[in-house]
Amino acid sequence: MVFRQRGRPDVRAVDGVGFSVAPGETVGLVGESGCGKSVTSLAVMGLLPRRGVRVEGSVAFDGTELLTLPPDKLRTLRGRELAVVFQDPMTSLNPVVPIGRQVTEVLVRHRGLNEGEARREAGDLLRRVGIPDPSRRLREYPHQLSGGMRQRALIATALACRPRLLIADEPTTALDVTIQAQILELLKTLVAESGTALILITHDLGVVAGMCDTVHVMYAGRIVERAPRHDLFGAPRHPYTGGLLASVPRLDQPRGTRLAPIAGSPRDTIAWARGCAFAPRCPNRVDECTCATPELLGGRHGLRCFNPLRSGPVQEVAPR
Amino acid sequence: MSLAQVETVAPEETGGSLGRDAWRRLRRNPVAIVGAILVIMFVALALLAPWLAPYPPDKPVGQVTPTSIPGPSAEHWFGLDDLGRDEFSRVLWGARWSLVIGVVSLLLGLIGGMVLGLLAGAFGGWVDGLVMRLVDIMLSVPGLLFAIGIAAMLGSGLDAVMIAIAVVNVPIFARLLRGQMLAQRQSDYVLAAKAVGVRRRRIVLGHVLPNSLTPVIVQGTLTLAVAIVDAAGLAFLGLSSNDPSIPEWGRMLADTQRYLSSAPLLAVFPGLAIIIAALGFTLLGESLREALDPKYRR
Amino acid sequence: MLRFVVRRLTLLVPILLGLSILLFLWVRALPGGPAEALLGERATPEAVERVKRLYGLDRPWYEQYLTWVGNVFQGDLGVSSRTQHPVVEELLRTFPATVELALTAMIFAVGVGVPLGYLAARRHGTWADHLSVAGSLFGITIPVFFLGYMLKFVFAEKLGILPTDGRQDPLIDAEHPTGFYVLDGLVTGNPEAAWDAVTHLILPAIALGTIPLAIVVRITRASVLDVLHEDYVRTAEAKGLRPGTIRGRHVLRNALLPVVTVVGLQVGLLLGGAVLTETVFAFPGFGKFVADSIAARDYAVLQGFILFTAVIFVLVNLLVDVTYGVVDPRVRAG
Amino acid sequence: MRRDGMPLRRPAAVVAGLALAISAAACGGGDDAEPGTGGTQAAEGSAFIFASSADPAILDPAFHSDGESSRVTNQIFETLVATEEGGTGVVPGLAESWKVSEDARTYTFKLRQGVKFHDGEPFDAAAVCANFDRWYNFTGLAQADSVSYYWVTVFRGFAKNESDTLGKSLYGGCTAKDDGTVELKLTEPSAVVLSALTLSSFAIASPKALKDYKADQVSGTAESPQFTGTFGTEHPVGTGPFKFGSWTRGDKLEIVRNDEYWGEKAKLSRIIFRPIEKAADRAQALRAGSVHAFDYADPADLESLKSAGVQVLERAPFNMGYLGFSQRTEIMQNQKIRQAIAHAINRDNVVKTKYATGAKVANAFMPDSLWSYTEDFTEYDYSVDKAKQLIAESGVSDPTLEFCYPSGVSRAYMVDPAGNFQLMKADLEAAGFKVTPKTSPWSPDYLNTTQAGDCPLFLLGWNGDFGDPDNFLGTFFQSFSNQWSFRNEEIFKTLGDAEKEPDQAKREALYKQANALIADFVPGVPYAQSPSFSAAAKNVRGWVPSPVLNDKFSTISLN
Amino acid sequence: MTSDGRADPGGPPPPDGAAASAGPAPSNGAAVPGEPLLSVRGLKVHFPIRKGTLLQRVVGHVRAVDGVDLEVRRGMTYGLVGESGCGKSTLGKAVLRLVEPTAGTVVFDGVDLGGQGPEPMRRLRRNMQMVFQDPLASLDPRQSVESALTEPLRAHGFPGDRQGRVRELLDIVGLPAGAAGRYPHEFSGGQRQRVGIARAIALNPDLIIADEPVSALDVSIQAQIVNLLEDLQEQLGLTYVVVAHDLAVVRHVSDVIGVMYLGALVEEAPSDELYAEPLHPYTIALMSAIPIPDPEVEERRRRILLTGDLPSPVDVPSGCRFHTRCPFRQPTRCAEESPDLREMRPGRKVACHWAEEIATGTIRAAASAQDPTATEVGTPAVK
Repeated sequence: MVFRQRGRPDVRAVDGVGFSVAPGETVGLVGESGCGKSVTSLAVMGLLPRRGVRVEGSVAFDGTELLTLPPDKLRTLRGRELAVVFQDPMTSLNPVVPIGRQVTEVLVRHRGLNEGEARREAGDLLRRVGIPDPSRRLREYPHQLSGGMRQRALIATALACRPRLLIADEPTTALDVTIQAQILELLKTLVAESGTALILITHDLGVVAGMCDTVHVMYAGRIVERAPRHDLFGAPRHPYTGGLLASVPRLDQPRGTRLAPIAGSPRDTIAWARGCAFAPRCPNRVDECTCATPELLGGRHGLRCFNPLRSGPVQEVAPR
Repeated sequence: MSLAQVETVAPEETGGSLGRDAWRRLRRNPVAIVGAILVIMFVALALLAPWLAPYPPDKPVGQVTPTSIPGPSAEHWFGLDDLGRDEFSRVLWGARWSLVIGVVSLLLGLIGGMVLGLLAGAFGGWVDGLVMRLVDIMLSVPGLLFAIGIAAMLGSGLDAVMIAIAVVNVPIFARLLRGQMLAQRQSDYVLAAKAVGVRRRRIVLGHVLPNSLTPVIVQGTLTLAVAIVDAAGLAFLGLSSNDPSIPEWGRMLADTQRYLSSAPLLAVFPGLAIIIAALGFTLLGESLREALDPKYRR
Repeated sequence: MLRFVVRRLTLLVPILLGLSILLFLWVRALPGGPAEALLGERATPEAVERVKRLYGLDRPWYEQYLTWVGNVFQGDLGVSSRTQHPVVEELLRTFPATVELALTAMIFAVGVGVPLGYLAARRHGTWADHLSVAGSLFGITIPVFFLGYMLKFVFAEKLGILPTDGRQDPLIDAEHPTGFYVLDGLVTGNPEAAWDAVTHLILPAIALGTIPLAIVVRITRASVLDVLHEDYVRTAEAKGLRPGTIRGRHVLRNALLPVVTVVGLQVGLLLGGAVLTETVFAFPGFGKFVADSIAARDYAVLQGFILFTAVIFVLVNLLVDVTYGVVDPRVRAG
Repeated sequence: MRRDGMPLRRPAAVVAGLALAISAAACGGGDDAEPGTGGTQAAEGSAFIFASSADPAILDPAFHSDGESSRVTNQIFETLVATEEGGTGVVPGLAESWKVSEDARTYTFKLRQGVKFHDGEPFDAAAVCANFDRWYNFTGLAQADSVSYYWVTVFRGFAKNESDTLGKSLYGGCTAKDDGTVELKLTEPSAVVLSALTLSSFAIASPKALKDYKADQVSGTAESPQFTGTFGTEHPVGTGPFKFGSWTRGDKLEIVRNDEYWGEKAKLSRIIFRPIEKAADRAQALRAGSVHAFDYADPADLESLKSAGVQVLERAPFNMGYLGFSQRTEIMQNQKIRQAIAHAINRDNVVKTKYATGAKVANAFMPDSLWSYTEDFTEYDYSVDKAKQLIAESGVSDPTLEFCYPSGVSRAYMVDPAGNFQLMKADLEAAGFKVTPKTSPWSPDYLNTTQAGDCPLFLLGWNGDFGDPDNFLGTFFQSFSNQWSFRNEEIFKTLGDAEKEPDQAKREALYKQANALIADFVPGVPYAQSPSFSAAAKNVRGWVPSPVLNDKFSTISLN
Repeated sequence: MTSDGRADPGGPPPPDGAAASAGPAPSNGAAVPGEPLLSVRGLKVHFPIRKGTLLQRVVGHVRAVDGVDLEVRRGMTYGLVGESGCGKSTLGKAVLRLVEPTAGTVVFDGVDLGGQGPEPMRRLRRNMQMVFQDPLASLDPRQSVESALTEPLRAHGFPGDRQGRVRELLDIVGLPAGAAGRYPHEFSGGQRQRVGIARAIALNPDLIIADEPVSALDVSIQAQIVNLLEDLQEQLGLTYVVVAHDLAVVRHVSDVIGVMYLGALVEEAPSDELYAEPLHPYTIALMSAIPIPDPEVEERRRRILLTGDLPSPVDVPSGCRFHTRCPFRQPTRCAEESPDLREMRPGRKVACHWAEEIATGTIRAAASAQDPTATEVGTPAVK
């Protein structure tokens, strides 16, 4: 599976993002709010509004080009082959439709089950994601469930048709840590069981560290660093990645070390066309950064930087 | 001396207060511009009517009979009315009266609603309960019926009409303001003000009230439109000024119903005037709402 | 649900109590007071005394109030000084017509308004959107009676395709067991009468329904726009559901919740608007009766009708809340 | 005959009036085949749809005094003597002939034979006397002049008067000489009773039905009487060419042909009265073809009606509109001021602007068509200068007048009161008066306030009940009334003498004298007399509008 | 507050040395006991739940804060941590009497706040300030930064050059002087929070309660604010109560940490010790649940998954409030007996009957909890 896509809304929310996911692999997409990671997932699913947004590039799913697929064809893929779990379980479930119906509608739509079969299957699914007393829960409405339960229900729905790819967009951000741990564990287990490929989108480096095989770090709509997780956390090359890691207090590190924040705010960017968007905040900034656009270069450990951090073998970066 | 590194404040294209921000949004909205033009036109005509009107509005200037009411001509742009008065002058003066009706009834309603809303919103508790019950009661009677009742109580006259329209608006403003104030009172910045030791009165008047006024302003603009249209409805039911020679659009429109077959244009001019003025305020109000209410910002 | 209804009904008590006191005081605040209102301003002192004794107006006001409320509970709202019939009788006679008209107007407003509002939201920012928004704003600003006359002039007089006035062609002999003429036509096996009643309803319903229509369009549009941005709609899309399912189950079912509330609130507006519309179309209903009573200073009618309207209005809102409870599980639980 | 200061107690008492000519102007547009006229739907069957302006008050003739009621009861009931078709002469009705005694106190009627009430009861002398006895013996509320207005007006009192305002009854008894002969006795001589008996209120109803349906049950108050029996609402039983059919208030009232009628049967099988309040709406309904006819067309609609091919029928004026003064306030006691007002008003303009063709300026408090009318009195021409001069002479500086006009009413003599008011206000202001407007609904407020004399200036008018100057001048000025609030013994005496004077020539002279006195005194300014208009679809034939509104619809057919 | 040697409100911020008089620099690792500035005893905040239409009967209480004792020493940072709904924010506000406590006493600098009327309380507020979670919501959108900063000065009759003080405050929190004329919506989240902090320090308070000061901010900004808070403490000798759900942040800034669960403190410890050896089962689970941005650590970790959801604060479980989800739950005592917050060893307080046994490993976490998540998904509760 290869995704190459670039979305071009009026503001280039996402630009030249490319990555691939293999079956059974978990890929992480990390970045701060507004870096375009969610837009990417929506573009892959074909869920961006048609008006006002232009998506260019290619999303190849198992050989099928998704971006040019007619809407009804795409609809038969969505939910069955491609599934997604969104950030906020409180708002991702329709408040006026019982949980059961929201699970069964996928089964009825994609697996052609009748209502009765779908209900039984839905009960099984809820049980599998760890919802106690599923037959009662099926009749209940979202507001009667806790946040964790709702996210479980959403995961159950997403996995109902055993999709080949699951996109989890900040699946635990709205949840408490102890619930987050439950959900992450659940996702990990389910993905492992079914061999589903997982794209995990998050701003939390800790979550990625525990879950992903490969990690893509995004900044201002572009991937700035891409690496297997051990490489990335062990030897971050991009100043942004390094800055992120250094600015977050770690529970396992001794207290008293002063945090090293990244200067400025994510709003302080320059257009990629005129250089590196991160340049205004970058401690490693060199002259080149503000006059040429860095390309994403490198193989397993890709990097978009003219002056990366010291550790590790530095790839030669050619100006555009 | 600096304790932390200094950040630069990014020069934003949005600058200034929230009001200026809204103003910018408003200026970009064609609906708002159309509305503003209509409103400005209306207000200008209202203010300048004595100088613009070519004839007196209440004196016959030509002979008419019930079956021959002259239509528009070079002398009389809108023709004559059923008493031989210059219709154009009357419509011009009508803007003045409609503005008076709209503004006075709006202000009265606003004052009443603000007093009630402020009482409820500032004190809460049983005051709030009492005020809100009163508001519920007032709202349980359909506006027009309510206005009719009030007007009947006050006797005929334009002041009765204005008060009636105002009273109908009182519960609307009261509820709006109270709801806003309650919402604002829950907000963090009020808590923050309390936390820094700002006095209660200053919190209510300096923070809660100003921030609650936005929807009230919007509602006020819309109410001007409603007041003008409602005044026409009341005039149709015979509730209007004692002096029928006052060129008030609602009355003019209501009174010309009997000439619909013989001189239909007589109804058209005041009718269009009402629609245009009300449309102006409605468009302006709606775009104000969109400009000020984050919920409408898309 | 039953408890909810009971609770809401008890909530009615203070409102109606307060309203009844206000209405009671209102009649007393009328120029000249109730006796003079009954007799006219030129009543002789003896006549005033006589009427006062007859109606117990010489007793303390709270006693009078209690008597009045007692009478109201027994269905006695006094006598119309204009028609000289009991107000309750007039109410029962004229109300079905207005209900029929208001329902038709509401069907018109919702039936046209919801699809239009949905369309506007789906086509957000296009000319169709602007047109429906501008049109709905325009609809709010036309004086109802003016619109009524225009409709009548064009469709009844010039085109001659619809009747100008009344509820039923006088030539049609129809029985009216329920007072709802369309229904009557159907139950008495007189489809011609039913159809005729429908044709009589069309123009007044359009005139009366225009403001609600405008409001429904705008609320629907805003609400659908809101819902379209909701996560669960995106989730539904992500599930690959058919567009029809998404529209019906996920978008409209949520988007219509505020519309339900607004429709309930419009009932008051419709009853008020009926005063104008029915007068324009000589439609023998509640509103026309009120309008005629205003001209004749018939305060017993106004008093009774306002009280009755308030009860209806509050009950309709209760109904709306119950409906809300049915369609919105969150409310049901609360 | 009428109590002092009782102009037009009931709003719609626009009845009766000894009429003059009627020009039944069948002026239909003949050839043009415009759409909708005469309505396709309305032409079906032989039902005739008449747009009335309101529901009847009550269908018991004894209790009604409004035109909407009498228009219907005129078809169901009949009177002993009738008015000639299209005219005002007294012709046989249920009585084939009658004889008046020398002293004008005994009236003997020979009744028509073989007449039956709709309920099958025979019409005979006993039935007639039963009706008279019923009226004479009214008690309680039924004595209120708001209930039995015409009995009180014509016969003055009851067997047992329950109010001081009632006088000794003129009625002296009714005797059934035999089945076919009735003898009516009066307590005083009267020359008016015979024509008064043409009033629809003195129609003869079935005594059995009156009893069965509890016609005499009246409750409520005098101001707001309630008829609890069903005679007047569901079972009005008379002898007329039409029988009561059904009545859905606010919607329609239907009467159907009486196939047992003694005379020429009605041409229409049924007539439907449909209330449409506003004249413009009635005109529209007629133009759209959903009704066949209506009364009181607005002058503004006449052209559009004619051009739509509708027949417009004119009833000659038997009315006058005036601007009244109440001399309760000091300023109105000033004759110069009154004269100034008379000169200030441009009456000609008012009549031209607001009245239909055929309307005339009125100069006296009676129509110029009534006998004894003369132009031999002071006339006040329109002159702003004279008005200003008179104001200057009056010694009143900055004269301010409170001016009342009614809302919610339109009469032939006052089509658009607010319009008249505005024109007069402009005129008065031009002459230097300041005008304070005051308005109230016609009934009850306006009538009450004007009658109480609370309005220094007010707009009123009068439709004649009888073709006698007394019905105008006597009504207004025979004695003190609050409405006018003046005492002018000379005028009072002249009118009093005129009423009692048996000699016609002397009476005429007295009324001429009274007119001159009144004109000099200026108690008000008469300004308009106007015909009224009825309209009928092109295919309506045989409608002969009665000048006294005693229209018989039995002669109408649809072509 | 010149008595203890700190700067006049109008004066320039004191030199570094001045802070020392208020106690040793707090960032030196372990807590150094100073005099207690804030002392909370048996604090309860119960919100009544009303029902009924006419008579608003109270049918129950949300026990948001349900009997909390704590003591904060001058110059220290006390961290309050817990999951959403545990009552930590309410506790913070109740301490400042921004929410009226239902029971208990709050003694601040020797003054019992409970007995203060509105006006004395208002005056006391100059010494105790709050920093809010959402910097946008906590600033009046119609108020310029200057106005927001002068407001506390005006409220407490600050003498002298208010505009100068505003410039000074902006400088202290690292904002340019030009920011004074701007409005909240024109700033980024981090900048807004700086404004919020500037407002809080405007009156040179002794105590600042920071309610989730960084959780609404982007990751890369959080560190800036954390550093700013630390710097300010050092410079101004502030005492902090930091309320947050992010244990890593809390541990970073705090000297002492209190862990809250369902309205009560379940453990209190010096922050270094807490990570090294959490004693309460809830703390243990919380620690194990927090992901650490290091694959090596993540792979090695034992993760203790809690079962089920947080019970409602309306129905607080009987006995130990944590027993419904506790992986170490014992058949005795836990369900019946409510454990006190007891001092197990100096500086270490814990509210667990079995803390010693758990610490020594005598009691191990249950392999299978009640929650089917753990069992049916095939994930052991302890990994």
